Amino acid sequence: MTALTLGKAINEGLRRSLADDDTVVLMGEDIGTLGGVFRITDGLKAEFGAERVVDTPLSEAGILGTAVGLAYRGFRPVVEIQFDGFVYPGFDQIVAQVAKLHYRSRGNVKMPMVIRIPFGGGIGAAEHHSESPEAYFTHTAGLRVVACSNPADAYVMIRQAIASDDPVVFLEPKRRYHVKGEVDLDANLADARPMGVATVVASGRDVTLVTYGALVQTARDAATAAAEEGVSIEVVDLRSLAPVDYSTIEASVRRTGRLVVAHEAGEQGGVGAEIAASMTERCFEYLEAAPVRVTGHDIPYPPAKLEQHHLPDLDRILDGVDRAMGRPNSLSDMSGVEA
Amino acid sequence: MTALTLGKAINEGLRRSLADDDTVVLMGEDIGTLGGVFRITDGLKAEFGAERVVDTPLSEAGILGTAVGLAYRGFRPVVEIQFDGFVYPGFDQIVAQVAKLHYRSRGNVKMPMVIRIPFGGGIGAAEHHSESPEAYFTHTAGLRVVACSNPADAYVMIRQAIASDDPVVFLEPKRRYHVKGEVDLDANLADARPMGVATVVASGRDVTLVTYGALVQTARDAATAAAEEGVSIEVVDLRSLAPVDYSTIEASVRRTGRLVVAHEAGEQGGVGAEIAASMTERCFEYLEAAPVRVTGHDIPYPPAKLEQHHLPDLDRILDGVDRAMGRPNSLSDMSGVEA
Amino acid sequence: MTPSDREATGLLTRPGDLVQLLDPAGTRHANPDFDPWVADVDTDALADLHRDMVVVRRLDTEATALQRQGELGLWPPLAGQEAAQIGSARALDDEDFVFSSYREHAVAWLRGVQPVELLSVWRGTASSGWNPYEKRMAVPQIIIGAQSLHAVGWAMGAKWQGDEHVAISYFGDGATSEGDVNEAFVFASSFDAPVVFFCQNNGWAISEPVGLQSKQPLARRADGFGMPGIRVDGNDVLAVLAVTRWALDRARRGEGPAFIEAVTYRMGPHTTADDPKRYRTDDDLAAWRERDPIARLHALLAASGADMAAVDADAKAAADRAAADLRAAITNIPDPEPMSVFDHVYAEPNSHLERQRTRYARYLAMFDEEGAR
Amino acid sequence: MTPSDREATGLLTRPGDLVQLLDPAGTRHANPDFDPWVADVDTDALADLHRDMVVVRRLDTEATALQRQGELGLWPPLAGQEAAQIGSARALDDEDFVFSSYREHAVAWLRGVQPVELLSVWRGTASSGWNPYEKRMAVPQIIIGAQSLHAVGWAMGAKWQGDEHVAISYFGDGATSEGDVNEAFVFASSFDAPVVFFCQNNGWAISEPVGLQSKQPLARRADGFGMPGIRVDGNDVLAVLAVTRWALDRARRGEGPAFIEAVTYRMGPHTTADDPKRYRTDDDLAAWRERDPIARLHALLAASGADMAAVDADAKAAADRAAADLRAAITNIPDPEPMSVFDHVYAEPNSHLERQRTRYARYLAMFDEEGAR
Ligand SMILES: Cc1ncc(C[n+]2csc(CCOP(=O)(O)OP(=O)(O)O)c2C)c(N)n1
Ligand SMILES: Cc1ncc(C[n+]2csc(CCOP(=O)(O)OP(=O)(O)O)c2C)c(N)n1
Ligand SMILES: [Mg+2]
Ligand SMILES: [Mg+2]
Repeated sequence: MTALTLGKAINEGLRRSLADDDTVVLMGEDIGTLGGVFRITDGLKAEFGAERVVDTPLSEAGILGTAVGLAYRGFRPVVEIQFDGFVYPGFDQIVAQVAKLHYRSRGNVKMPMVIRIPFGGGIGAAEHHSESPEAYFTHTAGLRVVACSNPADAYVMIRQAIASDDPVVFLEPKRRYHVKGEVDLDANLADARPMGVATVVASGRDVTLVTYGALVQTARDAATAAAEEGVSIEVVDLRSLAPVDYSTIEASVRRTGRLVVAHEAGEQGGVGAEIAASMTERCFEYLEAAPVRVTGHDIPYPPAKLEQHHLPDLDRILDGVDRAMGRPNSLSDMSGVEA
Repeated sequence: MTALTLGKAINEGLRRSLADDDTVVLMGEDIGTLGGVFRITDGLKAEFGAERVVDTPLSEAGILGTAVGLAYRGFRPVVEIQFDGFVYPGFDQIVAQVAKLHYRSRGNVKMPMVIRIPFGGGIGAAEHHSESPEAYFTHTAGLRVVACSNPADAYVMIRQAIASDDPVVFLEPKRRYHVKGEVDLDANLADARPMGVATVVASGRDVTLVTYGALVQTARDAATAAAEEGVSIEVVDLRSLAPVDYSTIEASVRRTGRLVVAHEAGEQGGVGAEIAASMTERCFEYLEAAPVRVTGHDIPYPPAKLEQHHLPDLDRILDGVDRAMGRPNSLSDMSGVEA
Repeated sequence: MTPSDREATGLLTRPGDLVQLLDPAGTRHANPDFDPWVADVDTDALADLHRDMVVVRRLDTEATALQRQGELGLWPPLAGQEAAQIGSARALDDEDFVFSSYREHAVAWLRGVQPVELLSVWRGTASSGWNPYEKRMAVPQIIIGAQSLHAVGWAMGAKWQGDEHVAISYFGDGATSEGDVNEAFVFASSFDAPVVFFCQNNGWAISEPVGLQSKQPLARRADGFGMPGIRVDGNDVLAVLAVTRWALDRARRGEGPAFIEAVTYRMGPHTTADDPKRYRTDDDLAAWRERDPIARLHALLAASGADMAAVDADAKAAADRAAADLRAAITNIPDPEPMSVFDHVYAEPNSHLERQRTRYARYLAMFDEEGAR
Repeated sequence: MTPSDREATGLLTRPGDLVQLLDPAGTRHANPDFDPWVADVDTDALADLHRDMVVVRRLDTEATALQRQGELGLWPPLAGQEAAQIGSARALDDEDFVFSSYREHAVAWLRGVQPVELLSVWRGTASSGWNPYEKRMAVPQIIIGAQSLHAVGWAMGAKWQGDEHVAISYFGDGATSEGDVNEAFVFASSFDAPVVFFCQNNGWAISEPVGLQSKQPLARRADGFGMPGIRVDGNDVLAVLAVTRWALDRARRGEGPAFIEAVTYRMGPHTTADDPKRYRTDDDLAAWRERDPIARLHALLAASGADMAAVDADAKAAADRAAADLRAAITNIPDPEPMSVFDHVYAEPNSHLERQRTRYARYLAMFDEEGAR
């Protein structure tokens, strides 16, 4: 075991994948000489050369479109989108090409591509640098979407994503890049938990709290805080956003009868809507209360000094738990409110 | 009252808006001389000139980006995206610019833009010509999203969308373009039902069936068929997908206690997920069964000869109704099935 | 760029320059730059090119007829572009890789695509017709311009892997306005990718004349992206063959990308769903009928003393065979199995899709039980 | 294109051509094409340009310092690009409209943007600093290249409404690789839009040298899009002023768009979060220190017998004032009200957002009641 930051764990996972498989090639803006604005690819160009770790011209559609061409000839491109807010110029290549080519080619052409996106807020950044675009991808058939929350997972999941024959949108909780954790660098993918499986990171009896990425830590803190108030929260780290590991969540909700889903992305049409709807379909008769969503507001990401009023934090998650528990909360008697 | 097809009703609505307001300008590929591939802008270039009805170069980002510049100086651009599947190259301009500029400019710059998108399947078209991208837009704060389902609404809603100071994604059910209906061409916007308000198009006691666009007709037919089996379905034409008129749906569900949402778009993260989640939050104690979603599969749009196995039709909607009613249905004992 | 390219850039993008070896009347004109590239093309080879063009024109006519008869959902005719497609496709090595749009039926034909494979997509029975690796031709692209980036990526990989094959990307005049195509130029130039951009300027993007996309000859676009741009008479199969061979050869030799603008004309509708009368007159067509790609090659063959009876008989026989195969093919295209709608969404098992598949299978089964409602 | 453009295109994009009126040593060189455009610039005007550059350099230094002190979250320095920004901005009419990126602080300054308005975004207290209609300058753009299309749309509208004002779009060398920028060229040319594309080629896109984006002088990109492209010494404020006036004038006269590549250098980090040592050496900088935009104008002023004591005193006084205002401004930027997070999402009432707003207000109220958890 080695203590690594989440960012360094991804760096080691990329290094390992580059070493293990010649067809793996990293592409992106500033990922080579600079090692990426977050240094996630630090040292990799020096070690593997400019044709394995490729600084590209400044164009997201260009990066993703050329990655499709590389995948066409058997490469496994790992694309870095510098910040979440810069993925949209490449959206057509992702939705119309990357996601659909295996289907359109009737299985002849594989798209074993990984699209790495540092996502989410909490770093006091300028506009377009703190977005949570995951729901655009979970709604896109043909893609897999995963989010890591800790160094150990990050190291394994990035390698699993690269090894996958399906395109994977790999979401990295940028505000947790510097958080350290124990990583087993010799972890063997075969024994590792598949990236599609969720993890119960804290067990509890009263409420199931599902989240992913940066908020997993916040959720654990909420569980600790709630415990003091005598509320026992089971925290599930979703890990895979598409497909969702419903068996794990379902098993938990059947026990707790209460569900809270938290994410930074807006509420309307967010991942929480899908999980709330699916869990209601799957265990309606077990639910003691309506699933609760604790999310960012449905607003463009606000200026840095306001982000603490946009992002779910420990208190807002506890407010959601109160709601699930039927205790006084911010939504009490909202029924009166119009719309 | 005049009998017009839905397509012609939009054409008349555009003509009326062009005549009433000099700042209205239509932009798109083939919308001028040709009148659009669906002829929705037929005759408008001849009537208003090439600077009001503008054939643009072949570039969606270009159309949307220049429309933003026009809005900056007070124009009300009405952009036509030729087919649903071609909106993605312009996605960045929509999500990062059109949707956010009013917020980013702190209210100084309005984006009174309408983005017209013929959407949905059922016309036996080639790939990329039958998509239902609405959830990408309903998840995007700053946009309004509406879908018309009949000529009378189309004529009024397109004018309301153009008159709105917020950007509106205007979804047109292309497979219903040729369906006729009575339209009051002198309809006065002031008296008309606001585009944000849903319509109960068929009242019923047992189940609330919510849908929009092309499926509204299918839902009405389902209601008729169900009536024969003694099941009374209340059909709600959503009209506005963002924001959703929850008061109308809520009033209905409180009476019926059962909700079915239908759309052509995939299930995962679709509009149905949001409505199911929100209605569960709002009237959990009134629900007799979990809200049911009847949607397209989570697959890329299939080849034409398979679309009838992808799109919800009358029978699949009735299957959903059966599920909501607790009668045997395709999801019975799916609980056993993994995931 | 290498000096030779710089030269090329200077030479080949001189505005107005149009490479033509065979004029509309069928007269062969000497061209010191490009004659060497077709020095091997003897009368037999010319006859082959003639036959190819006659065959694909016939295929196109037949497919259009099949659409009119309701056998196909849609068809985008290539009529008028036979020389541009045959000339360029004949220049390719078997191992070169094609990234095309939806109109390159002649290119597909020369890549060995079979009638059933060619028609299934337009009949709506399959999302694509052939295995791209067998034909060395990608799934045709409907999203305008998107394939240009795929070609560049493929070519970047070819260079990195030291394979001497070249990617060729076909797209239209309208496509040059899409960001993707311009970004493809940027990447190709930056990485010296062995790729040839083959733009068929057929005068129209559906109803929009090329002048709306560019006031400049499109070939002139290339220079600013650091690659040679060359304008060729797209209805002169010999000139198209020559310039494409030139561009492929320099790419193969590591000199990077080149852009070819083949000036041709779309004689038919955009697709069978289009009505060109709404935006162009028959006079527009008349001028181009004079420049028919097949007629001029026919004239050259006659002038060069070929046995025209044999040439015509051979071409007609081949065209008849192809047409018959095409008609036969239609009857051999089965409708897809309902449950196949779920196939190939993912390469690996996917729990969510499995559940939907199971549910839909149960749904269909209900009908068998109770009989259709 | 009009003949004059074609000439221009031929003349102005000759590779290697770099318009320079003032060399690094401060020697004025005659230029028949562009001298007329700065004939009115007398010694006083030169002194004003000098003062402007000194002021904005000082503002930049102060802002960078404020970031280091934690008063700003981030700052993208303009150091080195004073001449490119001041020269071009001074060429604008008050009513012309600017669509810039995030680095054009000097342009904003000349548009009358106040210190608080300039800093609030970088402090993170507001999503934008000023009213675009008051300053005739749009909300600065972070999405690389997106603003180029906005400028073109604005200019199309100006043409349609017969208003004689011109839009100018600022972007960097890296931005020329984005699809949006190339599409902006297409639209501008197709609609003869009165827009000037002002590209500051400062050598770098964060860590990527301009050579990765293009092997060709960027100005050469213009010709293929049917507009003149001109390369100017971006550290020569006089030349920048001249070529920008020329481009604005022809746009005003209805001759359409033009592209200006101002060759300059980013002397500082990409932003205060960047560490240039990772990708460039001090030697790279040394060469450019020799070409400092302020020093050469200072030398010219001295040579032209200006009262340098006065020139320097005036510049210093103005810079001191600006710096003081800037520091004062920081203390005058209040943190935003929590509930303002919901303001301006929509221009019209929105039921969904209203509900979220109400809910959050209640949430905050809970704390007042029970006191923070
Ligand atoms: C991104 C995108 N936008 C719009 C369309 C609709 N469309 C299909 S073909 C076409 C015109 C293409 O013209 P061109 O590139 O010249 O090719 P051609 O059809 O002439 O061969 C358009 C606008 C599309 N398929 N993709
Ligand atoms: C669409 C998009 N992709 C990536 C980025 C990240 N990014 C910010 S600045 C920059 C480099 C821009 O270089 P250039 O255009 O030369 O402008 P400069 O910073 O040199 O003024 C990049 C890649 C972005 N802001 N937007
Ligand atoms: Mg064309
Ligand atoms: Mg730069």
